[in-house]
Amino acid sequence: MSKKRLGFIIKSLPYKTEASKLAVTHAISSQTAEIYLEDGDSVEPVICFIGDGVFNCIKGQQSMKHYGITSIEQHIKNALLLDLKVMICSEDLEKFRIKKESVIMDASEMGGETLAIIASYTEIQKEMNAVDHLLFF
Amino acid sequence: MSKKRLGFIIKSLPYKTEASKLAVTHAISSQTAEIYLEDGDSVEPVICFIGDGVFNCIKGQQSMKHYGITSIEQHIKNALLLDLKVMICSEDLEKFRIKKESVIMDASEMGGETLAIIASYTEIQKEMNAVDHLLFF
Amino acid sequence: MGRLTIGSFSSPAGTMSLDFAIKLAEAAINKGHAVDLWLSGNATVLGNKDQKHYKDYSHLQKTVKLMFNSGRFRMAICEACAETRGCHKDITMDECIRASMDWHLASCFSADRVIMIGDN
Amino acid sequence: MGRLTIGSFSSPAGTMSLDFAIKLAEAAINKGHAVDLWLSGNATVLGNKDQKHYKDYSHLQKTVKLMFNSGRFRMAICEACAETRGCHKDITMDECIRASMDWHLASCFSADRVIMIGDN
Amino acid sequence: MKLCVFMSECRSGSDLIDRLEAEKLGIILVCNGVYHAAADYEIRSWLFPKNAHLYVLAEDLESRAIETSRVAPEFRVITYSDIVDLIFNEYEKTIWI
Amino acid sequence: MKLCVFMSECRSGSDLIDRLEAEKLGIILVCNGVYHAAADYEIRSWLFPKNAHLYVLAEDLESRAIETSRVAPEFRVITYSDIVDLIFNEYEKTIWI
Repeated sequence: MSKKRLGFIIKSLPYKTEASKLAVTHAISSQTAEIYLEDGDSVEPVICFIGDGVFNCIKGQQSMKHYGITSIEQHIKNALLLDLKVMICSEDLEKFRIKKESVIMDASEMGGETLAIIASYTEIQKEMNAVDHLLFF
Repeated sequence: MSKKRLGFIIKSLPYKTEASKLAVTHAISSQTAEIYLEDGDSVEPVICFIGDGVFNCIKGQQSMKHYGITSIEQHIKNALLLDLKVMICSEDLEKFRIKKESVIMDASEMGGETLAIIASYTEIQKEMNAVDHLLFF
Repeated sequence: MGRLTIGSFSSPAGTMSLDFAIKLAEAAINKGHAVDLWLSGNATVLGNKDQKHYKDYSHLQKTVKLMFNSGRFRMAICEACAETRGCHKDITMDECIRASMDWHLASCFSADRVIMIGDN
Repeated sequence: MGRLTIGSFSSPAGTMSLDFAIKLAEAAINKGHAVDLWLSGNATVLGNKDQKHYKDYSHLQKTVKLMFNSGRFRMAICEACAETRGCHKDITMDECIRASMDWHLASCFSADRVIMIGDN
Repeated sequence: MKLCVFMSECRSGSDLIDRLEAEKLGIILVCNGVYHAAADYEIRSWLFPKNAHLYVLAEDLESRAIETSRVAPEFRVITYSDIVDLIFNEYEKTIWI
Repeated sequence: MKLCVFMSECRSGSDLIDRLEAEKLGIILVCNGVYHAAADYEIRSWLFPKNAHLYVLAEDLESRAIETSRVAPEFRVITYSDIVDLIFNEYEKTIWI
């Protein structure tokens, strides 16, 4: 009975490529990975947005309206609804002058209680050290 | 009976994406476009390498040996063998310290006579002005 | 009205470049122009029949079908690019032309405007 | 010996990232390691049967078949990614697993080393 | 020539645009190029050519949740329909960067 | 942690590497990352972290016709087989940039 922690580190801008969306959807799929594992074993993801990746976290994305695809915003909310750990780099938000009010912090309208964490790069680096494997997107 | 001139401008590095290869192979396909055109009509391509794109023009590419794919070098030689106009930006070669001796200039081993032209950006810009359509890769 | 030739080798799902091409084509057709769309590389899979619609991925096939109905739209895929991906004639949409790159060059000949989306 | 899980969503033809994945997998298997390869996005077309070999494009299927013969190689494609591209079960190689992303996560669980090639 | 440039990236391409010479130059920001229009995001480290006509695609701003209020005043916010008119009526050649 | 970074591009990614902290850091240049090893091409406008172990993949140099004589002396030219040994024996985690 053991747990492996995987760090999904998102550094890419949204929409031009599918990197950031795949990162979040792969992280979410940890919830059903148990069907392939021994009883009691599990995979725990942590999702971190750094660099250009923080642009994935802006509220109000209208990709469904214009392109008919689920927004990355919705995927991040789904992750929060499943109580996944989501970290967003505070220095990078500041660098790009993205206000904290503009950032997706919760999935409260869907009944979620877990909040995204705005964290320093140092804290994110600590997570990168702590996880078993790193996946950069 | 008319001729349209198309400028294939290659700005991408080789191999990581298929942009530069597709540019050269599309330009070469001008030679058979006549099957779709009225008698006497034709398409004349000019291929220009600018910016990072000049790295496509270095001699000695061993992509067949390592990856089993025709090199971009071979495609450039095929273009020269068909007497297509190939221009390589001299300022960019200098900027990247690529010596003229390292650059693919002819397809003489296959019996070709047409040479690539090492040209200033100004001359390439003139071609861009002169062609009917531009295609950037 | 005019004639526009669009070329692309971007993937139909996951990137937004081919979405741009399709939306631009649709807008041009709605204004009465004629559009030729040339697809090579990963873009050729847009010619496949029966692309399943998931909300996570662009579903451009629907718009493609509407454009075919306009009578002012042609779409061709690079045959070699499709075959190297294991996508053969039997799974290609009936309206979609399978051709060599020279089809694209000939289309550029007749076009008033040409746009090549040179993204992977 | 160890177990390596490689993930990729790069196209099999036209980019060299999936070539890297396959060459790395091959080298690992030749040294006695076990390799799981997870393909999503454009990379899923590598699971198609009968990919035609042109010299202009990487032909990774040949190496994939050799790796299957080693008994230490598994390859799975994202079912949704394939279906959204119109690549259904009937054209998937027999040895290739069609699965959801959780297959990849479970593979990471058992891996000694994980590499995700996060390129388009 | 009258040249219309589609700028689809925000981390590359500016060097190419700086070298382009055109009698009339239009730059349309699309895809991730649209971040260049939101001046206060500080993602732009480059100045657009002085005489260029600047446009930005509304759909691509909104998909990325970039509010129109963030768009620098030198940009005209346009639709796909506007792009069709621009490339047929105002420019002769179009390129994608 | 002991971290192995695959650097596959030459026009991006250096900012990410500069921030990474690792007890042991290895950087393997692959794909278009290999241009960084050819010091005299002047495509590198960035300094590798001081204590990093630097490697470059031979196959990707040769495909691009970059002669080994151009490779800066701080790089060890390696094969796919060497990569397998490095990631299993010398490092714990690997990332692709």
